[in-house]
Amino acid sequence: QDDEKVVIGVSIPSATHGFMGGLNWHAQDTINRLGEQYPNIEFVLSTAGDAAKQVNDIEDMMATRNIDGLVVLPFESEPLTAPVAAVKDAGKFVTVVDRGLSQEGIEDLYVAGDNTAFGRVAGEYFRDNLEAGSKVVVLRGIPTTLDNERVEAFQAALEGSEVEILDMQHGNWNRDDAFTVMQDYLSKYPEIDAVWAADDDMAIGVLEAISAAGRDEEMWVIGGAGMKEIVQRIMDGDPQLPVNVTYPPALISSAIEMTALNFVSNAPMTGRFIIGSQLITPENAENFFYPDSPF
Amino acid sequence: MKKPDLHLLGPLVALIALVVLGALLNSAFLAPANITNVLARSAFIGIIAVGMTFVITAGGLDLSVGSMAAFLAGITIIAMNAALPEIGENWGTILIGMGVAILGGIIAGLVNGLLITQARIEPFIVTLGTMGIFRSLVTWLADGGTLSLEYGLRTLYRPVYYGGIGWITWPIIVFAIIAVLGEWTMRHSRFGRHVEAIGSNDRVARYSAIDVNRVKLLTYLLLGLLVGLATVLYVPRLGSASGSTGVLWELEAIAAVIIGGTALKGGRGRVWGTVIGVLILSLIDNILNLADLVSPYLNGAIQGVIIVLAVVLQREKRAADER
Amino acid sequence: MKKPDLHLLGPLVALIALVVLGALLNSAFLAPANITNVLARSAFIGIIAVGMTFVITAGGLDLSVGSMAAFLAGITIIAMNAALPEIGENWGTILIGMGVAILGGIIAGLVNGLLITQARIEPFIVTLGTMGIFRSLVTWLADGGTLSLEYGLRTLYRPVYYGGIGWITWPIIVFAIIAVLGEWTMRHSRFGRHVEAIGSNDRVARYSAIDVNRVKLLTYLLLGLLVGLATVLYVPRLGSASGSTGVLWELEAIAAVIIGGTALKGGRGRVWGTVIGVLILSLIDNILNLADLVSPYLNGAIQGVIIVLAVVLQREKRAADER
Amino acid sequence: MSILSLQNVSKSFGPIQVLHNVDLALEPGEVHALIGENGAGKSTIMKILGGFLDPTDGQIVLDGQPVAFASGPDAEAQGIVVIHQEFNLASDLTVAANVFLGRELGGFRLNHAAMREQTAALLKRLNTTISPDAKIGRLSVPDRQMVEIAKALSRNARVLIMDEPSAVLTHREVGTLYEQIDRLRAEGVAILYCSHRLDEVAHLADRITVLRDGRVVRQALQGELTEDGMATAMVGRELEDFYPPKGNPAPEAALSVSGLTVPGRVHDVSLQLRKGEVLGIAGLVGSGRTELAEGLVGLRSATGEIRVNGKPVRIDSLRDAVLAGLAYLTEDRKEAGLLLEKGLRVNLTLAKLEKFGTWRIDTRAEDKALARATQDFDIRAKDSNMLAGKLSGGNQQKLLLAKTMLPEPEIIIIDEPTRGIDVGTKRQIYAFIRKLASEGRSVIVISSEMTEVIGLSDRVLVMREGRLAGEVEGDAMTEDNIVRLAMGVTSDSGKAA
Ligand SMILES: Nc1ncnc2c1ncn2[C@@H]1O[C@H](COP(=O)(O)OP(=O)(O)OP(=O)(O)O)[C@@H](O)[C@H]1O
Ligand SMILES: Nc1ncnc2c1ncn2[C@@H]1O[C@H](COP(=O)(O)OP(=O)(O)OP(=O)(O)O)[C@@H](O)[C@H]1O
Ligand SMILES: [Mg+2]
Ligand SMILES: [Mg+2]
Repeated sequence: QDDEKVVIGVSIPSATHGFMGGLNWHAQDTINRLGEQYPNIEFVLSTAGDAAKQVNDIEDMMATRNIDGLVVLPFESEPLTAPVAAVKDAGKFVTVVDRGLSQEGIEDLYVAGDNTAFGRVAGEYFRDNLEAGSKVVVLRGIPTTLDNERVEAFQAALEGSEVEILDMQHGNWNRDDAFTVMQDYLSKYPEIDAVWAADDDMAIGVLEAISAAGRDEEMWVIGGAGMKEIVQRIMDGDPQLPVNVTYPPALISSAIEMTALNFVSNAPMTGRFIIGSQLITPENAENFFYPDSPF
Repeated sequence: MKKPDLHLLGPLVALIALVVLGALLNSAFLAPANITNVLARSAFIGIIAVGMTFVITAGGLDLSVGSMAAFLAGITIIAMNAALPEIGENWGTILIGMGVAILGGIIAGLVNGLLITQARIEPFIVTLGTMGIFRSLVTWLADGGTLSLEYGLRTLYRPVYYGGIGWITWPIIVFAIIAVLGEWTMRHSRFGRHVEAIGSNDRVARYSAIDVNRVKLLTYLLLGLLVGLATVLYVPRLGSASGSTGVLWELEAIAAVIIGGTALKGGRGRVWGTVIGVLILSLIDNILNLADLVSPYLNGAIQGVIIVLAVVLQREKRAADER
Repeated sequence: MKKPDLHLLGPLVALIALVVLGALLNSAFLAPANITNVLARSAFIGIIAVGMTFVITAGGLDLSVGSMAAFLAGITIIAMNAALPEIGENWGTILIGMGVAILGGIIAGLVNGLLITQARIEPFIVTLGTMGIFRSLVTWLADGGTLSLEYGLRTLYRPVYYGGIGWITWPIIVFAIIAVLGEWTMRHSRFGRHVEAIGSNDRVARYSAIDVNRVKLLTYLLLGLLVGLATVLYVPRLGSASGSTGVLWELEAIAAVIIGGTALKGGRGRVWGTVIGVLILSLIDNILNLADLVSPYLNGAIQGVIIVLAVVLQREKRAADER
Repeated sequence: MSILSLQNVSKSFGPIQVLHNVDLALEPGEVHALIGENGAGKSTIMKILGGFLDPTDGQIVLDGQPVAFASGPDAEAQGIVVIHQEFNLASDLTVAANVFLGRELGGFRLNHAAMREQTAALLKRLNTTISPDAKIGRLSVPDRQMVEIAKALSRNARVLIMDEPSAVLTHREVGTLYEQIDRLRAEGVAILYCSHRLDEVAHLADRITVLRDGRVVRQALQGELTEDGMATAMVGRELEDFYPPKGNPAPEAALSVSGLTVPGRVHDVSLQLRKGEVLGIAGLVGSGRTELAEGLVGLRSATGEIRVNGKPVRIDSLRDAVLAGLAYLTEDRKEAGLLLEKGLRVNLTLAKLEKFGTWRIDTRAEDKALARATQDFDIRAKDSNMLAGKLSGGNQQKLLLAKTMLPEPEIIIIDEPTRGIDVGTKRQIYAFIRKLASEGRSVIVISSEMTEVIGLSDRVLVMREGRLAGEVEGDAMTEDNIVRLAMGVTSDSGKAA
């Protein structure tokens, strides 16, 4: 082992909603663990509220922290592409997480969830478990490309089935917004058979709105990303929450860990790792339950 | 009292126009369930906006209320979860939580108020600072995630948001009481008079033996208290708090106050107007959700247009004043 | 000019304290590369904040600048992509884009200004409305996603942000020029004088044959123009625009103005102060990245504390002002 | 031929008519005085002439042609300059910036040096030491008035309209003002001058118009009207003795102050105020009288010992002072006295709301108090729901007096009690002050009107440069003695100053 310090920068969006909160937690947890395990690796973590701030953070890491590797979860793909490419051009090891850059081949390592699969798996469940003529409402996230991908895949999966999507509004991956939107859906539509909330934070708000309206029996809800409370309820066999679709925030851990390994072991860590979205069912829910994570 | 106040009439007309629009767009709009929903949802911002009316009327501003609400919700939940093993799953624990929210609100208001009156820093800067601080603290307390109330407590606490007297749920009742008390205080109490006097010209107030700093401090305290009260009603709704709770509530509260005819520069407070402003803002959201519009991406634009239009209605008066 | 202006001195001391702190925390802080980074990224908010100084000094406010920047970036990109097949991958296309940004900015400023001066609606409400409108429009144009500049154009355009004269990149140069021109205009031009007079007392200004509405309108126009200019520099940096571009820029710009010693109620404009305010805000971010702090969740709190502290430094003076 | 005239002009604010068929003509090289009771319509006439108000009826004639001014600045472009009764200065700007506001010198770049120089020259001509770079907000009320005058002089007027320019000035500055008026008259400027100081009118005016309740009741040439004649014409009846007889103060002190110091403004002032006494304080502008009073009542931080009825009291804020039975009437009625955008009722009771209910403010009781005050102080408000800012200047002063008296203080400090008040009402106010004293209360009157201090007070203190320069009593209370103390000259030989 040589004594040379290795600095790895980790740049992720800040914890503005549940999923990102979980991701932040996993990132810090991993950094703390690896910091102890490999004393010669130093980590620099920064969180950004928008794309411009994230570019600032990466610039600062390059200019003042002298990083050797960068793990980045781009806030948005397009604006981060050129700055990350600049890091790569400076000879650093680059790991991109979750949201791909808009240009291929920049990163050494790519670790991501699968947004299309996320929407498709949910869509398929709806198609397979609803009768013809069933009515569905959708809560979308913050308007972004990845939300578009998910929703398009969901719609594509439903295509040809007799399931009708009544409405799609933005709940912004926020409990309160989802609560409001769902309350208004319930006022507007006398008949709803199922809800795709696309995110477990929104699912929580949706469930409250449904139970306040006393229509629990009428519809079930599918969220996403595997929040522990939701997984718990699936384990308990809650009929309102039959399944969930994974999009694990823990993927950041894998990315950081593999990046660290690239520096401490001799095996080069490059390539693409796509962590597909799986269906959490009451049978397999235990495997997706992380009681310590805040998410 | 004798002649209609155009500053109130304008927003009122806008409100009525919105109600008519809503009823035309969707018959479910006037159903009791929808009305209950809209009113109960308005309660948080409404209660806060009543407090904000006093702060703004006295020539101040508070940008921190949204973050403060998130922070208070966070510590309330932590306190209740902590008290649970000791006290058990009963109203005692919930009362402790309520106490923490209210007391925390008063202390938070005190901090803002003291920095503004004693350290003499612009309210904008002080509350921009505390906005960041409260928001960070709740995110940190929640470890970036969500603080959730224990399931049993939540079930016990739930009726505080969802229960009530028939259709009229507790948040609506509390909001109504606060609005009436607020209007009364602004119109008929010494404190209200002093608040208007300070906002109108604080030098004259000082020369009239009014303790300007004390009154200003009290407006921030009152606002803090009301944010605490709003939190007491908010927590039972979803039983959780996170870094994204209460985002932009400050903007909504301030907008409601100004739509209601209170002057941003102070000196003229209209609590009724604020209530109308809050209802207008809630109704816009509700109507946009109920109606099928071109594209949900444009919701914000329609919202913007309606806000501006609502205020155009109270403009005539001002124009005539000028020369 | 003769005696030091405490309103400027306060923020200046805060700025110097931050620089010292940064240098202590990390030796790379004073490296040219870092300084270039910090200055260049201050440029967007900086250019906007100079315009905001005029608006606020004249007693106005503009909450729409962040959304306006996002919207302008959006239409600029659309325009350039549309012109590409016709004109080709050359500076002609880029100039068209720049023209769209600047012209769009002027028109957007005109809309705000006309609503405020002609329709006589509170600036807070008008710009809250247009804030929602611009934000929605860009989201809608991008179909909820991101608008991106064609790759080739981006490569051609990039040097406008990253290039320059040695260490001094174009954004720094433009920001410096705007700051100097802004300060000159505020101090030495008739327009600046009238802006201060209107913010101080608009009746007096009217009685002095100043066309109050015209001057106010011009401040919003100027701000729109500067937002357009900031956009011209922003687009080559990220090459894209989306619904999340420029979020909260308005708050940052207003904070910079007020930290710099300009009064929120108008009448006293300090362009140098604004520049210092912008640098303070950028440095806080930069310093937070230099060192490993307790928890990134607390960044916001540290930021808040520093902002308040920076302003405490200019407080003494104000206390003495009182009469 | 007259330059500017009103022909058969009437003016109404809403349903209330304040001017009735007024005719008035201004001749070049003549000072035309406009006098009348508070609320008679003088300021309204001046605003109409200056283009700030439109007449409801009748005509304005300029150089023989009927005109309709679009705005004040429009009239000013034609050489008609107005010094308003209320200040028109932007308080965040400097003196020089205000003087040249809207007509800044310089081309592309403002010529600061020239503006500063010309302002300095103007101010010098007015014998003041105000710096052209001072911020208006930091100037005292009289200084601001001097800036207003300088601003008007800088405009090269053909017609100069002055609405009570001397009300807030002291003796010495009034002298400078007269010099300037004489110079302008000689240059052929037409001057319309409004004042409640009838001696001034007698001295200055070539022609006098007397207004009563919005109607012209008398026009006269110089010498045709004595001061008494003017007063009678204004009020419509004979006025009796002007100053009430002096009182008989008790020997014990109601208020005793020793070593009062307001840092940088007032140094080591000690004084005694007896029960039932009216104590005058005289001095030049800037001699620190206002600061002394404000330090005494806790509006400025001050050190020193204060005893009320022999008991030491601590006064850190105006509230403490009020609790100790003191009241202070400010000289700055626009910015420290009244809420101009609020109604009369709110203003009247602002300092003593406790009196109108513990919890709920009893508006009926307030209305009653307003009705009483309107009567006691002869406040001429055509509509009791109007805003304080819409009252005529003198009536605002009366409202302020009523407001200050409402808490029924034992010790009253009145800074410039009759600023802008007509002769008739002045008499009432003097009688009122004397009545307070005879009821055993004590009054300090700070006044720049020499005759007033002398006529009203039992004893006069004179201040100079923040210190007590001396005290005069009984027969020694003469204008001569007071001026000498105020200027710091002891023998007759120094009088040249
Ligand atoms: N804008 C206004 N709205 C309503 N009434 C007004 C307005 N301006 C003046 N008035 C009324 O018109 C009358 C005449 O006022 P004006 O100011 O001309 O009196 P004045 O002769 O100048 O008195 P003073 O000696 O007190 O200055 C008063 O009764 C006043 O209240
Ligand atoms: N806040 C301040 N900053 C700077 N100078 C001030 C301030 N307040 C007062 N002064 C100056 O102090 C001096 C005293 O003013 P002031 O008018 O109070 O004295 P005065 O004796 O009461 O005169 P008068 O009653 O005739 O106005 C003036 O020269 C004034 O310009
Ligand atoms: Mg008058
Ligand atoms: Mg004085």
